[in-house]
Amino acid sequence: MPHQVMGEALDVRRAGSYFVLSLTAPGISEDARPGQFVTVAIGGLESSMLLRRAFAIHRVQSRGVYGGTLEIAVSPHGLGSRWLTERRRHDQLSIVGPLGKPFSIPSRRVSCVLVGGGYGSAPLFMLAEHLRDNGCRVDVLIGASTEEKLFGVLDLKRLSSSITVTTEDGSSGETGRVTDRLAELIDRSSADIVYACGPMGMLSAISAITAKRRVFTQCSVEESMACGIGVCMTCVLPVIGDDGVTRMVRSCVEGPTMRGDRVRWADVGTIPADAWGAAEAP
Amino acid sequence: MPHQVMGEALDVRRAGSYFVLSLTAPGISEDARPGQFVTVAIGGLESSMLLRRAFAIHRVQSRGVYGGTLEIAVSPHGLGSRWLTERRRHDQLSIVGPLGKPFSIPSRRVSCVLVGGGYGSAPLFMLAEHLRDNGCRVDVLIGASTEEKLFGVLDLKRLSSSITVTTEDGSSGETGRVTDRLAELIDRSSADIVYACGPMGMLSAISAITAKRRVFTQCSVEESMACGIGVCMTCVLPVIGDDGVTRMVRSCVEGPTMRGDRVRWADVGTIPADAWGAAEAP
Amino acid sequence: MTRAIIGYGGTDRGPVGARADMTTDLAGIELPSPILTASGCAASGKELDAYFDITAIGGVITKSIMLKPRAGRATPRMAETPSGMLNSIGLQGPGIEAFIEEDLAWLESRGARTIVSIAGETVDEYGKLAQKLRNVGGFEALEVNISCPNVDDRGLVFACNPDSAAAVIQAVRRNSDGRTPIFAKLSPDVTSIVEIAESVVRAGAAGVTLINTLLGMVIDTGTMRPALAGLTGGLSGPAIRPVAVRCIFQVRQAFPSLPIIGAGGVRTGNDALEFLLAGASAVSVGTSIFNDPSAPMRIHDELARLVAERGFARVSDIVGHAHRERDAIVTEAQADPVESPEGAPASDPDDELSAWDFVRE
Amino acid sequence: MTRAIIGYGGTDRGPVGARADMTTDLAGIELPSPILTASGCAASGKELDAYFDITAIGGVITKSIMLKPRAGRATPRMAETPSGMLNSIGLQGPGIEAFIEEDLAWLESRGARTIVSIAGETVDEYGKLAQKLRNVGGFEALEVNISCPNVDDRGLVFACNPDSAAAVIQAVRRNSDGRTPIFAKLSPDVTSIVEIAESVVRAGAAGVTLINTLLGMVIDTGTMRPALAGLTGGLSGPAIRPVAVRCIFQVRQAFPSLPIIGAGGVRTGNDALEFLLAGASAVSVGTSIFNDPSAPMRIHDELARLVAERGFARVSDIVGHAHRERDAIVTEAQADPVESPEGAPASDPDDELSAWDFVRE
Ligand SMILES: Cc1cc2nc3c(=O)[nH]c(=O)nc-3n(C[C@H](O)[C@H](O)[C@H](O)COP(=O)(O)OP(=O)(O)OC[C@H]3O[C@@H](n4cnc5c(N)ncnc54)[C@H](O)[C@@H]3O)c2cc1C
Ligand SMILES: Cc1cc2nc3c(=O)[nH]c(=O)nc-3n(C[C@H](O)[C@H](O)[C@H](O)COP(=O)(O)OP(=O)(O)OC[C@H]3O[C@@H](n4cnc5c(N)ncnc54)[C@H](O)[C@@H]3O)c2cc1C
Ligand SMILES: Cc1cc2nc3c(=O)[nH]c(=O)nc-3n(C[C@H](O)[C@H](O)[C@H](O)COP(=O)(O)O)c2cc1C
Ligand SMILES: Cc1cc2nc3c(=O)[nH]c(=O)nc-3n(C[C@H](O)[C@H](O)[C@H](O)COP(=O)(O)O)c2cc1C
Ligand code: FES
Ligand code: FES
Repeated sequence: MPHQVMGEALDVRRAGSYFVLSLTAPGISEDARPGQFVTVAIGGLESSMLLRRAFAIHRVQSRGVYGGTLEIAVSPHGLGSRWLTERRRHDQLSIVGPLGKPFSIPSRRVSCVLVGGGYGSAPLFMLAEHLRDNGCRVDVLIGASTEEKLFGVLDLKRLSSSITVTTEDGSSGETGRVTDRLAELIDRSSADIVYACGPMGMLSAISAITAKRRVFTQCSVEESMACGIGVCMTCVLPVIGDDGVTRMVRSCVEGPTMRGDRVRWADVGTIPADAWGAAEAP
Repeated sequence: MPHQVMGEALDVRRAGSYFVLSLTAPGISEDARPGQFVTVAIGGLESSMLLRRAFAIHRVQSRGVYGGTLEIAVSPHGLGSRWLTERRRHDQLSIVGPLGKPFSIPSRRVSCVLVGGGYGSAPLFMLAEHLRDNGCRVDVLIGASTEEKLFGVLDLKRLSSSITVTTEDGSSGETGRVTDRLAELIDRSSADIVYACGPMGMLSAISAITAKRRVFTQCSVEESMACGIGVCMTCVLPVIGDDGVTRMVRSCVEGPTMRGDRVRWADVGTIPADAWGAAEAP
Repeated sequence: MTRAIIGYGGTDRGPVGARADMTTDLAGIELPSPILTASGCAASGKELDAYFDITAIGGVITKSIMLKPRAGRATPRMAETPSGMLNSIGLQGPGIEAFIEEDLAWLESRGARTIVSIAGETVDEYGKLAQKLRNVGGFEALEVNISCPNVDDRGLVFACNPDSAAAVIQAVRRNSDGRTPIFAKLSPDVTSIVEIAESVVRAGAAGVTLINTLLGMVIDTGTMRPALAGLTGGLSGPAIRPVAVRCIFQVRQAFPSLPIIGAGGVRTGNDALEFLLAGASAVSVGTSIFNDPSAPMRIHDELARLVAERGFARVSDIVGHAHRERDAIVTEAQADPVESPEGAPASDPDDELSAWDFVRE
Repeated sequence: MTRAIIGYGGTDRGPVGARADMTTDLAGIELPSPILTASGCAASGKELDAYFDITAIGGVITKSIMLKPRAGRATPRMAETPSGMLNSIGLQGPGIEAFIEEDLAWLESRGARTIVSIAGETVDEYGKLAQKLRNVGGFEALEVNISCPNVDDRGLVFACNPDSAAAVIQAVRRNSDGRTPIFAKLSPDVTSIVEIAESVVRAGAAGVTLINTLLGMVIDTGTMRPALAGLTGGLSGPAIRPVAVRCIFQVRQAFPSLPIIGAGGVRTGNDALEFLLAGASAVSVGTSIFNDPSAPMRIHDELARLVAERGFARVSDIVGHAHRERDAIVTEAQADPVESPEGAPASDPDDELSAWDFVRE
């Protein structure tokens, strides 16, 4: 059950090229599960930006001095996210959440590989804690184009059995991409499941690798969203259902976590001709 | 010569129902003369409010620790002015000024009555100082609907030979309006000139009183302005020129200070049929 | 700006103020509030019911439904614009059968009032939709979204041609029960909105919904291509509000008793009030829901106070009030206790005063 | 956001970056920049010259001038709207004689490039204006503001009827020297902007300016009356930018070699770039000047960098670039060094993996 609340900025701190915002978010932090997200309004009535921005829930604390608090990691990109990184202590923010389908958690003690690209590692913190509490083995693989864009290396090290870091420019860890190391890590850790969060191209490549190895994979996708709550139909992507039929599925309510083998990665951005309700060829 | 600068908020303090903003405004504070105004942008690129808001220059200091600073008195009215009153120390503001025609200053040592309604007394501070420095007698008459809406009573007392205060509800000074006391004050101080700033209705009534007594009057008018710099033609009102012809005159560049006897008060908001360029009757 | 979720009839937390009677008559339907959700911005109400009591507002205008299931347009389907957004959803939806079985059934069981929006690609499709709905009932009114390309007319939008617009409304009227009011939803992208309104009214529309989105486009300066997969999209949000108010005012002026559902950028109770004053009997809230999921309820609440503050007991009394005759003109100068400036000093610029030798420093 | 006033060719203060050659050909006129001021938002350039060097941008499009002096509409003449404003100035101005003697003379002596905008109430008036201007010269082009009510056609706006629009352009062409390019400035308030563009091009316009304001209205909820004395006004500012981009794109698509001056909500160099990509050869800046008096210069500067950053040496090379053919489609997955997902695991939903017993907590 999502909440719509006014939260207060408690702290805004830099982390590499990202900013971590700590917010009070009564109700939301208590209910949040790994892989869910919140949406934040950019400014009040005076703002020209109407659309909320979605952020993966990075960490929550349900009984701090401030009541429930949560953290999000913001990459300063366009006007909206930059506005957020300029918030100061005591600024008020309108927050809706927790939203979306959380990651599925295995009911058995299995071996899990968590892959994060860029700020995509933010939601992996809660997930790693959760999996460890359930007795799962957790190996982490994170990558970015350059060191500054890695998020949370030190903290993730504490939460995992092993951590592998890649950067494309070699400024930290191994030179290359996470996908260069994934197969090896799956084999080394005898992974039963892969969780991934990052850019769509990375998720697509990961799903290809894990499909070959028949390792169950959950990806957290990032499609542009207008509402974040399931009413507008902007955030769709082609997903194969249990019945084998491809549908244009809302990633805000039926995602953002999705089975990697169910998303038709190569067809994202199109309406596949065999999708349910696709127009006949003209 | 106007300047377009980024200023910094040094202080925002309450004064009755108003807020006084102190701003750094290099160049502007040095050049400002009594009766001129500045315009302030409401927010940056993320703002939905494009139009600058005009504020009478209340006080200036050209050699403070911060370089040139200026003060404006803001009445929280709609979204824009309220946004301004919520600024905090170190916030940046885009300021343009000094704009408009300053009050005309007498070249002889004469007796002056300064009338302010509501925040209309804000620009009278600089004017009073100026007139006193020139050896003029200064009597002040200020009024508002209620005590909270009087602006700067104590400071104006120090700058003037006498001060008369009126409130419509009698919460401070005499019960009534400034126009109830003006004739008497003109006679008592043998005023040669009346300066007035306040709502248009007040300026109209004052001009009627002073016209009867043939006392030279300068009013600072407040018309809604889109540009404040003379390029858009939104801020016009009917004014009689030296040649006796009524023209629709831009109050941002040919005002805001205007001779009370030249403004066709009863016709403000219309195009008088005898105005230069008025459409023939349809 | 704390947004409380206040149920209808719930406790006020603000300064106690009177609230107007919000009951609204819309072409004969009685609604507890003039505030509706706009088609395509609330799906079928289910998701929003988590943020406020969906039965407490006037009603839900459902996402335009077509005969068959439809996958819609490719993504990206939206782009944010200053105080607005573009969308090109392409009417993704489950088709009328599934809509009736699931969405309409849910709305009925929930006790919400429903206005069903329908859309088609041919005149015939609209007629079939009306027929199917006639057989099931369970809704208050039909809204006919005619901002769709007409496949029989080189893809020209029905709403942009008075004859096509009329043909659709006639088909719907012939296939519905004659009691259920039909609202034609018009596009502002026309030379004369009054001309289109006239033609749909003649064709049997009980009222009109003003306005659908404006055709717009955004180019992504990174890829240097149109931002939307569908190239153009519909512009909505507060950016278009002045266009909506103008359309409502013009149509109200031309047809003073025609019921109008206003839409276009309503974000606050004050905006809704503006629409009512211009002549709308009801107001639908669209894009603002994306900013504030409880917007319809908040707007209802704000409106109830604003109407009462203006001394109106019933919200219906304020509809079209901006069209009233001018009051006798009383200028502030005349209203002032001070005598009016007789003897016109203003016309005497050459008197002794101007002889004064003022020197600007 | 410090806005430096940087003269053309002046020193860059930001990180040193390449700047594109900003020289622009507009229907045969050579301009040092594609950035112009929009008619009615810069008067005749004199006031703005205090904020930036008015000769450093492409040129000034002057406030539309009429034959006779004109007092304009009653006040209030403007209302702020979300990311925009309404204006109803009513073409206040000194008349063509005074304009030529004062404004045009000043612009010429200052060395600025001028596009003179003219407006009339009859076809004949437009012709007379062209004639008077032909005799004096001193400007680069004519912009014909046809968004004026045609007194000979029940007050219908010239720009809303292809025949009236064409008649005006013919009259102007007949009365001008045949060398000076004529731009017809079109209104977006029409069912088909391409139809109007076609008719003015046939009538002899060298190019079109897109777009003038949209007809809008604001109701003051305090007085409960229209906020503007003229009731309706023209909507401008970033709010309408997506409509402007759409109009430019459509007209460019229909007439790929027609010179277009874009207008409508340009606030940054990025916005100007969007217009160029859509097909405008030059871009005029209007309402944004009210927000930032040095906006045209700032936008020129921002644009010069953005164009260079994209690897274009000349700003003219980017005009219409959003219309280029689609590149061969390379999806990110294919571009990735990892092998592409052959064997389509996606089509195999019933494999052993789904047998896994995941329990949601
Ligand atoms: C489920 C989900 C989780 C996300 N988690 C994070 C996170 O943890 N940290 C983080 O920094 N960002 C995250 N994002 C992206 C974030 O929501 C913003 O979209 C991004 O910060 C860009 O917004 P902007 O205002 O800076 O860009 P602008 O260019 O101003 O955005 C304009 C519009 O485009 C949309 N948009 C732009 N870029 C993206 C993008 N990459 N993905 C989706 N929409 C986009 C914006 O949401 C907005 O509606 C997430 C997005 C989704 C959908
Ligand atoms: C020359 C001049 C001097 C001024 N000096 C002061 C001052 O010293 N202190 C002060 O508090 N205000 C002053 N004002 C009014 C001020 O500029 C704002 O208009 C006012 O604060 C309302 O703006 P808002 O954003 O709160 O209202 P909104 O309702 O958001 O304003 C919407 C638009 O209407 C215009 N508007 C609204 N009310 C007025 C008004 N009363 N006068 C002119 N335009 C208006 C605004 O400027 C804006 O463009 C002055 C105005 C002018 C023209
Ligand atoms: C994402 C989205 C989807 C829409 N879908 C529909 C639709 O299916 N049928 C329809 O008649 N209008 C549709 N509209 C238009 C709205 O109902 C409304 O007329 C328009 O957006 C203006 O109102 P607003 O500014 O409050 O959103 C849609 C608008 C948006 C933003
Ligand atoms: C105050 C004002 C006055 C205008 N006057 C004219 C005019 O005289 N002639 C004209 O062709 N356009 C006029 N316009 C329209 C602008 O030139 C421009 O086409 C429109 O405002 C859209 O651009 P913008 O959003 O950059 O302002 C005026 C616009 C404004 C805001
Ligand atoms: S973002 Fe609106 S349905 Fe997903
Ligand atoms: S406000 Fe633009 S001319 Fe005065």
